Formats: sequence, C-alpha cells, structure tokens
Amino acid sequence: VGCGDKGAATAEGTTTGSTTPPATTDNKTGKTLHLAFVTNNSSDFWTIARKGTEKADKELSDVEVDFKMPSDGTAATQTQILDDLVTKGEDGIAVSPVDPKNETAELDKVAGSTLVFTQDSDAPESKRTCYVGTDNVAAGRMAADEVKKALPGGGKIMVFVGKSDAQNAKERFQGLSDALKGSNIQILGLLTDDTDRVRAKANVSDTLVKTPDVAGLVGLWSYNGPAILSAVKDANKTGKVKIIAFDEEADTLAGVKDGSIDATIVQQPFEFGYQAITMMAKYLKGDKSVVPAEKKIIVPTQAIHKDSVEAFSKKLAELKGK
Amino acid sequence: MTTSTPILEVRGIVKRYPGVTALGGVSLSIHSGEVVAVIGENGAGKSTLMKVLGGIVRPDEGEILHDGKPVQIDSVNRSVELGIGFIHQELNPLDNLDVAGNVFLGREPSKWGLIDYRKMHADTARLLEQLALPISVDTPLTRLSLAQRQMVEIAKALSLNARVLIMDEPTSSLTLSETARLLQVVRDLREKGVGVVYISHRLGEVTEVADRVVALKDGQNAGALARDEIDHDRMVRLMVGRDLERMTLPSYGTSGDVRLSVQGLRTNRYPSKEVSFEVRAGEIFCLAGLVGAGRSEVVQTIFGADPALNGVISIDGAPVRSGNLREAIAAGIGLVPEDRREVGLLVDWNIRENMTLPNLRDFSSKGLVQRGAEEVAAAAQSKALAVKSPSTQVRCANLSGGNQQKVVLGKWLLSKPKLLILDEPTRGVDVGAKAEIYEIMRRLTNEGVAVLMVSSDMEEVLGVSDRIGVMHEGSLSGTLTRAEATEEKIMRLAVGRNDE
Amino acid sequence: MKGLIRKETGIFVLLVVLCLVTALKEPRFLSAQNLVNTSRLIGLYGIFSIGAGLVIITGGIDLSVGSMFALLGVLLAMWLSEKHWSPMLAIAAVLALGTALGTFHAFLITKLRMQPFIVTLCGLLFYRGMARFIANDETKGFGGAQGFESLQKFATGSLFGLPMPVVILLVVSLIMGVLLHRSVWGRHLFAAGRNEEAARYSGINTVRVIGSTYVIGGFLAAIAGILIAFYTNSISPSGHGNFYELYGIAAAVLGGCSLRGGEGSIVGILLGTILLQVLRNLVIFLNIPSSLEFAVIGAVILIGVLADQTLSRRAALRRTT
Amino acid sequence: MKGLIRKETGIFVLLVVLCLVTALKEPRFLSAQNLVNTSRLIGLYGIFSIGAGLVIITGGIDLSVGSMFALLGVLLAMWLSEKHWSPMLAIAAVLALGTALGTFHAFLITKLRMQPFIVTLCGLLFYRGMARFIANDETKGFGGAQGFESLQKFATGSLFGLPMPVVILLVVSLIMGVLLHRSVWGRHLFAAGRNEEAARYSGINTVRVIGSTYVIGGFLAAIAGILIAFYTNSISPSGHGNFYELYGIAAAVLGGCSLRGGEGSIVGILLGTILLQVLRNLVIFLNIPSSLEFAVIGAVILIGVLADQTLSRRAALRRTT
Ligand SMILES: Nc1ncnc2c1ncn2[C@@H]1O[C@H](COP(=O)(O)OP(=O)(O)OP(=O)(O)O)[C@@H](O)[C@H]1O
Ligand SMILES: Nc1ncnc2c1ncn2[C@@H]1O[C@H](COP(=O)(O)OP(=O)(O)OP(=O)(O)O)[C@@H](O)[C@H]1O
Ligand SMILES: O[C@@H]1[C@@H](O)[C@H](O)OC[C@H]1O
Ligand SMILES: [Mg+2]
Ligand SMILES: [Mg+2]
Repeated sequence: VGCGDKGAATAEGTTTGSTTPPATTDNKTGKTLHLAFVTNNSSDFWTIARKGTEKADKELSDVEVDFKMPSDGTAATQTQILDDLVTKGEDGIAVSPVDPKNETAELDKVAGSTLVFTQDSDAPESKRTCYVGTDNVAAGRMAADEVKKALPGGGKIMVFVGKSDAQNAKERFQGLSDALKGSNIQILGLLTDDTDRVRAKANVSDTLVKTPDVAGLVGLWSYNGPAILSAVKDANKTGKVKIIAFDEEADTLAGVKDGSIDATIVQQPFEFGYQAITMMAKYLKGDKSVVPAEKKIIVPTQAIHKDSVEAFSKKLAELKGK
Repeated sequence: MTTSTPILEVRGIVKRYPGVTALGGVSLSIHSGEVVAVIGENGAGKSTLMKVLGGIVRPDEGEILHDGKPVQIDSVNRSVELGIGFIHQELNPLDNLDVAGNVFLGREPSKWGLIDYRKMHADTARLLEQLALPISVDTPLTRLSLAQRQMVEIAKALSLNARVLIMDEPTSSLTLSETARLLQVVRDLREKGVGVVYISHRLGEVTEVADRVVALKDGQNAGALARDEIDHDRMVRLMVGRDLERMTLPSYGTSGDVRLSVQGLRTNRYPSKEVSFEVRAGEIFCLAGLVGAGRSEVVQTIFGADPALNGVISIDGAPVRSGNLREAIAAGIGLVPEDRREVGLLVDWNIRENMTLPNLRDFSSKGLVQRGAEEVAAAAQSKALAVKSPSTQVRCANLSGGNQQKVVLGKWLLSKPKLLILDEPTRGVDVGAKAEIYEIMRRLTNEGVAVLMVSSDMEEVLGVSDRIGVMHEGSLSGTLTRAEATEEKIMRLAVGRNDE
Repeated sequence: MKGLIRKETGIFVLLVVLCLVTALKEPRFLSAQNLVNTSRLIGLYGIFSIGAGLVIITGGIDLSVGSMFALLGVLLAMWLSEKHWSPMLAIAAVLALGTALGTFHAFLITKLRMQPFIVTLCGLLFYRGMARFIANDETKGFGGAQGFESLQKFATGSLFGLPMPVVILLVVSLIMGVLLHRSVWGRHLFAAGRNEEAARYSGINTVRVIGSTYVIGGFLAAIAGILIAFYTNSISPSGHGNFYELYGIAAAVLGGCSLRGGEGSIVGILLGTILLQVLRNLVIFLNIPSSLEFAVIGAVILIGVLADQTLSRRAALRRTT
Repeated sequence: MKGLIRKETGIFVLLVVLCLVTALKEPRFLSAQNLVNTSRLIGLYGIFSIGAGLVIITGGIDLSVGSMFALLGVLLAMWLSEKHWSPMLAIAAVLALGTALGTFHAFLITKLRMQPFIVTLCGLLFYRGMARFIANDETKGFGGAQGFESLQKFATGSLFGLPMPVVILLVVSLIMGVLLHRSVWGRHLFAAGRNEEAARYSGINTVRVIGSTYVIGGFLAAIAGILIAFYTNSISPSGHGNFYELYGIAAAVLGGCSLRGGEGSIVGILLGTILLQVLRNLVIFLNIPSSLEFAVIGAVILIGVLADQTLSRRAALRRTT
C-alpha cells in the first residue's frame, strides 16, 4: 500500500492514521541510504516523531536515520544543519522548515544535491518533492470548533503561544480567528512567552486577574496547555474557564481526562517521522509513485475529548514504546 | 634672585573638598632654569597644587599665569600644551604595556596614525641610558619592581621636553645611587633652562638641589627660603612650625631571643641565591641595598605572599609554612608593603574599615562585626598615629600619601604582631610623621616586638636600625651593626664589593 | 555606605512611581490576587538573583543558573515521577547536586584560577546538554504522578497568606543580608571583590571567601530550581530556564551591584528583582501589545537608571558646593 | 606581547587537534564543501565577534548585538521586499542605523557614564521589542521578492572561491588588526581599558577612544547583520540573533580578551570564533546526538582552556627556574 493512496484526500476527522505496513523490498544494491530528519526546534513533540523514524529505521535494514534538532528553533541554526547534512552526503532530508517562505531558497539549494521532503510545516513554493504533515490552518479551525462547543453562550477568550512569528503559530491563529469571525466569541489577544514556561504561566495568571470575565483560554503550543491548566488551578477557576489546548503533553492529557481541559487538538508526529522516512527510502529506490500528484500528504489532526482520551493515551504509549 | 617673568605663576589658588580645604589661597612661581622645592607636611596640599598645574584638579578660585598671561588649565592635554611635564606621586603605570609604551603613552611618535616603533624604541633607549636604567625598552612592566617603575615614570617626564617639570616625590622608592643620578638629571635640566618643581620629604636631597624652597602648611604658604638659607632645621621649622630633633633612635644595645630565623631562603626572583639571617626580639634589623636587590622579595616571601623555593622560616623557633599568608599572620607576622595603593590598602574604603581588616575577628562576636568596637579602636589608632583627617569615615583615596601610609601602619599595629615587617615604612612620609613612626618602632621593640625593615633612605638606614643587612643581587653581601655602619660601607656592600 | 542607600532610593522611587501609574490606570493591578501572583514570581527570581549578586560582588559572574534549572528540574521530575524516590531524598539530592556544582565552579575559579566567565559559560552549555541527554529531549513533569503531593503543595502553597517562594526569599534575604552586611565573612567578601591582592595581604582567605559565593549560588539555584520546577510543573530540557542567568545578573546590577566587584547589597538585589517582575506584570495590565513588552522594559530601565544617576549626581554636587 | 602569543598558541593547538581527530573519523569534514560552509559561518560570526572583542578590551561589554541583528534584519527585509527601496539605499540605511545605535551606546556610556552592561542590556531588550513591534510579530524575509538579486548574490556569493563573509572578515580583521596592534588609537585603547584614569593622566582622550569601540561595534554588527539576514533569508523578530551576543563575547574571551579590560588580540578573537564554529560543525560530523551538542562544546572548551592554562603555567615556571 503506497502512502500516495492516502494522499491529500484524507479528510478531516478521520481517526488516528494507522501506521503503514513495513516496506518489504530491500535495496538490492546493498548500498546504505543515509536519511536525515530535521525538526524546527527541540520540543517533546519531536520525540514522538523520532519514534516514528526509529521504527522505519528498524524496519528498513539498508536505511540509516540521522535525527537533528536545531535547539534554538531559529532559521539560522537550521540552515547550518542543512548545509552540514548535505556536505555529509545524506541521500534524503525531511525537514520542518522554521520559516518556509524565506527558507525556500535554501531548500531549493539543498534539493539540488539531495532529496528533500518537508514535514510538519510545508514550503509549497520550494523544490521539495513532497510534504508530509498537518494542515495547521485546518487545525486552528478545529480548535475554533471546540471553543464554540465549549462556550455555546459566547464570551471572551485569550490565546497563548510561544512565538507568534513561528509558521505553525501563525497558521493556527489564522485558522482560529477566521473561524470565529462573526461568532459570539471575542478574541482578546495573543500573548507570547518566548517558550519560557514561567512566563507562559504568568501570562495566564495575569490574564485571569486582569480580565476576570474571560471565558476561554486557548494554548497553541504544546506547553501552553499545562501552563494554562496550572494557572487556572492556582486561581481556583478550574471548570469555570474553558481550556482548549494543542498536542499531547502528559499534563494536557491528564487535564482532558479529569475534565479541566475541554479538548486538545493533536497531530500525529509519529506518522510524520515514520512516513517521511519510509517514503523517502522508497522514492530513492525508484518508486516515485509514493508521491501523490498534489505532492502533499496531509496527516489528519484530531480533537481529543474526555471520552476519547483514554484510548488515545494508550495508543500513544504504544507508539512511544513504553 | 630672578627678576624675569616666571614661566608659570599661580596666585591665590583655592581648592575645597567636602570637609577639607586642601588649598586655601596658595601662590607659587616657577622661573626658567630654577629648581623650586615645595615642602610641607603630609596633607599640606603639595600634590593638590601640582594637580592644578597638571590639569587634573580644577581650582575653585585663583589664577594661573603662563609667561605672564592668564590661562585656564582644564585638561591634561592643555597642561602638556603649555609645556608642563608631571611625574605623579602615586604611580599608575600601565602593566599591560612595555617600557617604551609607557614612556610615550599619549604621545606616541606616529606616521599615518601608525606607531613609529623604531623611533619610539630609540628615543626610549636614549632616555633609559640617561637614567642609567639597565632594562630593555620592550620589557613588560609587570616584570619591573616599584622603583624601576618609578624610573620609567621619570623617563616619561623627561621625554616631554617640558619647560616646567613637576616631580612629586620622584625619589620616594629610590636608593642612594639612583637618587644621585636623578639629581644629576635635575641639574642638567636646570642647565637647559627648564623650571623644575621638586617635591620631596627627603630634606637632604632638597638641600642638595633646590634653588629656592617654598613651604606649605595646611593649604597655605608658610614661608620660603632662598638658596643660601636652605638647611634642614629651617625647613623643618617652616613645615612643622616648631623645632624637631634629628630623627635618629638610640641603638638598642642588648638583644632578646631570636624571633625570626631565615635559613637558606631561595626566592623566585633569584633562584640561585640563598639568604640567611636572624632578627631578635626587640631589635630593628634593616635590609639595605640597591633597587632590585631583592629585599622586597625576601620580606614578601617571609610574609608568605610569595612562595619560597627553598629554605626555612621560623618564628620563635617554630617553622612557618611557606607561601601561606594566613599562617604567617597567625604566627605573628605583619607586613606594611611598599606598594600601599595596590596591596597595602583598599583605597576606596574608609580608614576604619582598612585598619580593622586583618583582625576583624577581634572586633566581632559570633561572626558579626561590632561596629562600635571597631570604631573605637580605629579612632584611637588614628589619633595615636596623628592621621590627618576629619574622621575615620574618610575614604583612604582622599588622604594624602603620607596619611595613607599611617593607615597601613595602624592596620598592622592593631593586630599586635610579634614580627613587624616594614617595607619602605616612611615612603612619602613627612619629617614630623617620620619621627612619629620611628618612635612607634622603638616603642614596639621595647615591648619585645622584632622589626624587620627594608629601606632605601640612607638617613633612615643609618639613623634607625640596630643592625643592617646589605643585599646585592639576591644575596646578603654583609651585615653591619649600627656602630660599624657608614654610608660608604653600605654602598660598597650594595654594589657587591665585600672587602673587609 | 551612603552611596548604597542613595542607589537603592533611586530604584525604589522608580518602582513606586511605576506601581502608582499602573494602579491608577488599572486598579486590579493592586488586587490581592495579582499581588500574590507577582510576589510568587519575585520569590522565585529573587532567590537565585541573590546568588548572582553575591558572585558579582566578588567581581565574578555566574552564567550557569539557567541551565542548572533545566538539569536539576529534569532530575527532580525523573526521581519523583519515574523513579519514585521519597520526596525528602529527591529534594536533598537536588540541593546537594546544586551545591556540588557550585563547589565545582568555585574549585575551577579559585584553585585552578580560571575565569568565572569561561567556567560558567561552559556550565551553561554543559548542564543544558546533560539535561537534554538525561531527559532524552523529552519534557519531564510532575503530571499525574503520586507520592509527593505534600511536597508539591508545600512548594506551590502559601504560609500566612504569603506564597511559599516569598517566604523562602524572605528567610534567605534575612540570612544573607546579615551575613553580607554585618558579618566578618561579608566584610571579607567586599574586600576580596574590591581588590583581591590587597585582601590577601590583609590575611583574608580569598580563595575560601570568593569560592563560598559560588557554593552559596549553587545552593540557592537549587532551591530556586525546585520551586520553579513545581511552578511550571513541567520541564522542557531545551527551554527551561533559558536566559534566567541574565535576569539574575540584571536584577543584581540594577540593584547596584557593580560588575567590577566590591559593591552591592541584598536590599538592592531585591529591589532589582521586584522592578523586573513589576515591569513584566505591568505590560499586561496596561494592555501593551506583547510585541512591545521588551521594548517597554528596556526603555523604562534605561530611563530609570539615567534619571536616578542624574539626580544623585546633582545631590552630590549640592553637597560639595 | 609574548604572553599574547602563548595564549593564542594554546587555542590554536586545541583547534588543530580537534580538526585532526574529526577528519580521521570522517574525511568529509575536510571536504571543500564543508570548509566553504564552515568558513562562511566563521565569517558571519567573526565580524561581530571582533566588535565584541574591541569593547571587551576597553573593559566594557556589548549585550545588544543579537537584538540588533533582529531589528536591522527586519528593517532590511521590509525596506527591500515591502518598500522596494534600492539595494544601495537599504544597505546604507542599515549601516547608518547600526553605527548610530553604537554611537548612542557610546554616548550613554562615556558621556553620561552609565554602566556598559546596563546600557547594552537595555539595548538587548529594546531592539528586540522594536523589531517585534515593527514587524508586527511576523517573520520577514527576502522570499520571492525582486529587485535586489545582485545584492543577495553578493552577500551569499563567493570571491576567488572564498565565501563573501570570509572575504569581508579578512578585510575587517586586517584593518582592525593594524588599527588595534599598530596604531596610536589601538595603543590608547589598551591603555584606557587597563586603567582609564592613568590613560587620562597621560593625555589620552579616553571618552573618544572607548566610545569609538561601541561605534565600530555597531558598524560591524550592521555588516554582520546584513550578511546573517541574507544567510538565513528569514528574520523571525522574536528569535533571530538570540544569544549571539554571548557567542561574540565567548569567542573574544576564549581568544584571550580579558573582561577586566586591556588585553586581547584580533588573531585571538578569530581563533575563538573558529573554535566555536568547528565545535558546532564537528558535533554533526561525529554523529553526536543533537541533545549532547551543548554538553560536548562546553566540555571541550573547559578542558581546552584548562589544559592550555596548565601548560603555559608550567612553561612560565620553567622559564624562571
Ligand atoms: N579627591 C579628594 N577628595 C577629598 N579630599 C582630598 C582629595 N584630594 C586631596 N584631599 C585632601 O586634601 C589635602 C591635601 O592633600 P595633598 O595630596 O595635596 O597633600 P600633600 O601635601 O601632597 O601630602 P603628601 O606629602 O602626603 O603627599 C589632604 O587633607 C587630603 O586629604
Ligand atoms: N624581573 C622581574 N620579574 C618579575 N617581578 C619582578 C622583577 N623585578 C622585580 N619584580 C617584583 O618587584 C618586587 C620588588 O622587587 P625586589 O625585591 O627585587 O626589589 P627591592 O630590592 O626591594 O628593591 P626595590 O623595591 O627598591 O626595587 C618584587 O615583588 C618582585 O616580584
Ligand atoms: O512544529 C511543531 C508543532 O507542530 C507542534 O505543535 O509543536 C512543536 C513544534 O515544533
Ligand atoms: Mg602628595
Ligand atoms: Mg622594595
């Protein structure tokens, strides 16, 4: 089964994507393929993706995976890593560009000497061969739906994120605000914390004091969920203020389970890792059909609620190999 | 007397600091080809007056005339433009530069903004030769002793080709032969028509070289002496306002037990030479010698500030671990170092804090400092030493050089040492205070303290010590009792001739 | 001494003015809840800023605290939630490790005579790397784990209405204030920071005195690290504590510690910490866009320090003339 | 002088050893492509590290460069891609702005006598905030924009096989090397850095000399800022240049500049920069896990400096005995 079958067509709302069966064809030439997976920062999210790459690595005996994380999450560091990987002679690189629009030239340069996939964040203008990942605008819209569900009577909400100039943050916020336009829900603003969790929590605490009638809090990055939850608990407003989070940090899932978080929008980083590697390997071995015409494979996002969290957690634990 | 217009004249200069009037309307004139000695007790205002001429201190009142015309000296550069050269009392050489770099600092010969090293080195070499200083022009300053640094500072002033050269205690850490050479330089300058202002507490030098003496007291003119009036007693009277006896101490006849014993000591500076000597309780033992003979090195090693390569140092028969200051202090050793601004004092701290620093625990209970007790002790000590300052709360940086020296001394007196080491104890100290310091030394020895002194001041060496050890290039070339000692004998030993 | 008090007055006045202006525009700024929230943060930051200040008074610098928070936080979380150590043991281990790291810095700086900047820069890099390695680049936290609820409550709770970090900060300030400004050790510290050579010649054990500040700094960093870990409840090894060394140094310098050594006070460090936290808090209460937050903080500090300096210089002039 | 050369030998040897070890394990480390890549980064970092070093030699510090990169980068991108200024004008404006900011720092530090740490810390905060505000928290870049392709090519291209940043670094090093080590200005800089008062007593205009280093620092930061902007092609106002001040300072300090002022050399700063870049590069070539990157860099620096120091102290001892 080629991944192409899934393709861009995968609709929103599909349940967690089943992992693709292992590629069976081994490389006949016996030459080892060196594939790299480059993230956009070093958050946990990526440790799940890493499990996916490791699974692919284990399954494909002739593939060796190099997993690189630009620790400061800047385009500069990512560029350095890409240059180094090309020099090292990688056969294929799957990258989550920090700033897709402006890294296009760099990606094109890299694509000149090796196979390039984008994952997690796309750079559609570039010469990348394929994208595997989330549609973040759609994910933002999905969050908006959850907000509406949680606040049927409308109200004020505040949005929190690490850096508002990051590509995924921008797209999620855009999806969220577009979908809430014209509704009875008012977005007060977007507060940033530069990935400092102390400030992330302080931002929430301050908001609760300053705007006592705030009805909902949305966290766009993985750690924003726990930060919101902990500040709300401190202020004794659990349940009174609705919380919508992103991603699958342990605290977030626990919050969903006990009902203090209404929903969290999860992606499937494991799939990013697994699919990017297996597909690059196939592609390099000559199976160009893995890449669909649209050159995009959207791995669906999913909203996790109190009722689905148990199953999701179990699945996640399996994926993480724990 | 000169009747021509003075090169430089100041009238009615006033300078006030919080709580002190450093200058209360002082006048002074300097003519071409004349050596004017400015004398006065510590804190009389000599350096402050010179700093006014050097563009470092701005007077509150008064006028300055240059070739008869009124001028403002509002910066160092302005002062240099007016042909004024300045050797500062408290040296501040830059130890990240070499000798030539220091000599020509601020006036580097250059082409297109680039330093002309060849010219700079050649010119420096010439100056060093003139001063008979046997060091090369690219020696880093860190490798020079205090005295050598002072010579470098003098070379720097000479290189200015100034019309007026101010020397604020240029000889305070020089020994006899360097001093003699310097005085010769001063005479040469006078020949060339330079006006020299010469400040010194060594009145012998003043008698030798000055054409005129101007005395200051408490920031006021206190009188002047013409060439043929200059003698020691008159100068003392002008400065102090009364007669003082000559500063010699009666030699102490009987000696007590051996307090300090130094056996086979080898130092970093002269690793191949050994030094051995003893100092008895109640005795003043003096190390004499030329600049760089290694005297300071020896006493610093005894104090534990520098590690010894070899040898045994013991106090009252008990050996003291080398290279450990605290153990030395615990064994009862105190050191008044020659470099008071760098290691003797925390110049930003006040008198009280400095005086109690080595034995703060004596003024504390349960680890907490008792400020009251501290204050009482510091105040008593400054009174005993006649430190000139309104209170013990005054920052030491604002004290005159001599008074700073008294604070360092006071600091060690408070910790009641068994062996007090004094490296150039009266450097920059006025006659009155010198006499007081000698009294203190004698009082200490009478109480059984042993005193080990390093001195470059021949009068002091001959007038104060009970015994004199003369050093030459790192080893003791001879020991003399007070009775045996003469200037000639000491000098012969100091240059390494031991012909008994 | 007078200089110090004047220095502190300046920053104190600035603080009062800022609070008044903000409170006038938004009375909720002075609400009990906000005071509790902000003071909790002041507690967290104050504790390690005092460590930073002590080191600065010796003429040194400590760049490693931020990374130490990450390392200690990750370990604490793993020991408690994964290895299920007893809370007492885990806390003791973190405190011991923090102190040990400080002692190691002290050893390198005073015995091997390396530059504090280099030693602690390497610490900044190394501890961050170790944190990431040990945690396998995964966020560690206290999530739903059990067995240390009382510890958690203690760290995040209150005493007599004061958040625990504030209580601890008060205790630490009191002890360190007395030690620094009244004890023999404190006097020796100032001496060694002002002129190490001269201090040595006065018989002060400068190695021990200077070294002790790094040890204390490590210990205080460990305390702060524990409290911060429980405050955020989760520790991302790559981001946790980033830049905190700078906040600590900034608080100390704002509060009058001179990087040249020999100057500073506990009160000043506290005021510096409070100023930084109030500025952060006020940006939100004055509805200043997030993007301008840093610009406002930077500008206020600059103008404040400048005004303070100008005023005190005038006062000094008036005294002399 | 002799001391300096020894200092540089130590780091040079460390560098050679590291390169040899890495090259043995992974020959591609010495491939032309890697040399070009790494040297390009050395060029970028070296340019502003020289500025950092000059300021350190005066006994000061400049914490603002990282934020300056963000501000200048954002403006450059907006001027070129959004306002369509002519490339010449945009470059001139960025250089002028960088120099102006440096001059402003110089003014505050030398004329108003504020502490360099505070002034440039405020710069770090303020410029970052301004960058975010001006860019409205959006990433700016040169994306598909047109009209300045030749400028872009120039900045990212090569001359005689050398990447442009390297060419510029060489030119800057040569000029600054001559100025610092051969000119009267350089001499005065060392003097003012070691003891400002003594320098002033020697008639040196310390205000001008010290101030000039901040101006030069600002100008060099602007050059580096332009090159870095074209290198990353994208400027996220909140992240661009974060921590770069620390890299610059670290390179200078590793290369022998003392934070106490009065010591340092251009060659040293260059070697420091190279060391940091080679370490980063080598982590990738030796297949060291990302998470350990910082730990390795930290450990190597510490061990290297320590070994260097031990060796040179032994050598010094041998000389005296
Ligand atoms: N910057 C200052 N602030 C306050 N007081 C000062 C300052 N400089 C000098 N004084 C005071 O002015 C007086 C004159 O000092 P000055 O240094 O001129 O004395 P001096 O005659 O050179 O003494 P010495 O022989 O000890 O060098 C002293 O009482 C000193 O304490
Ligand atoms: N060549 C040198 N290298 C390193 N340090 C030196 C050198 N010359 C002198 N010094 C330092 O200067 C200090 C004084 O030196 P030394 O003991 O030789 O002088 P001295 O005999 O007391 O004469 P004076 O102090 O008058 O020059 C010592 O502490 C020594 O460390
Ligand atoms: O790009 C990633 C994003 O998709 C996830 O939500 O958080 C971590 C980021 O690195
Ligand atoms: Mg004087
Ligand atoms: Mg001597």
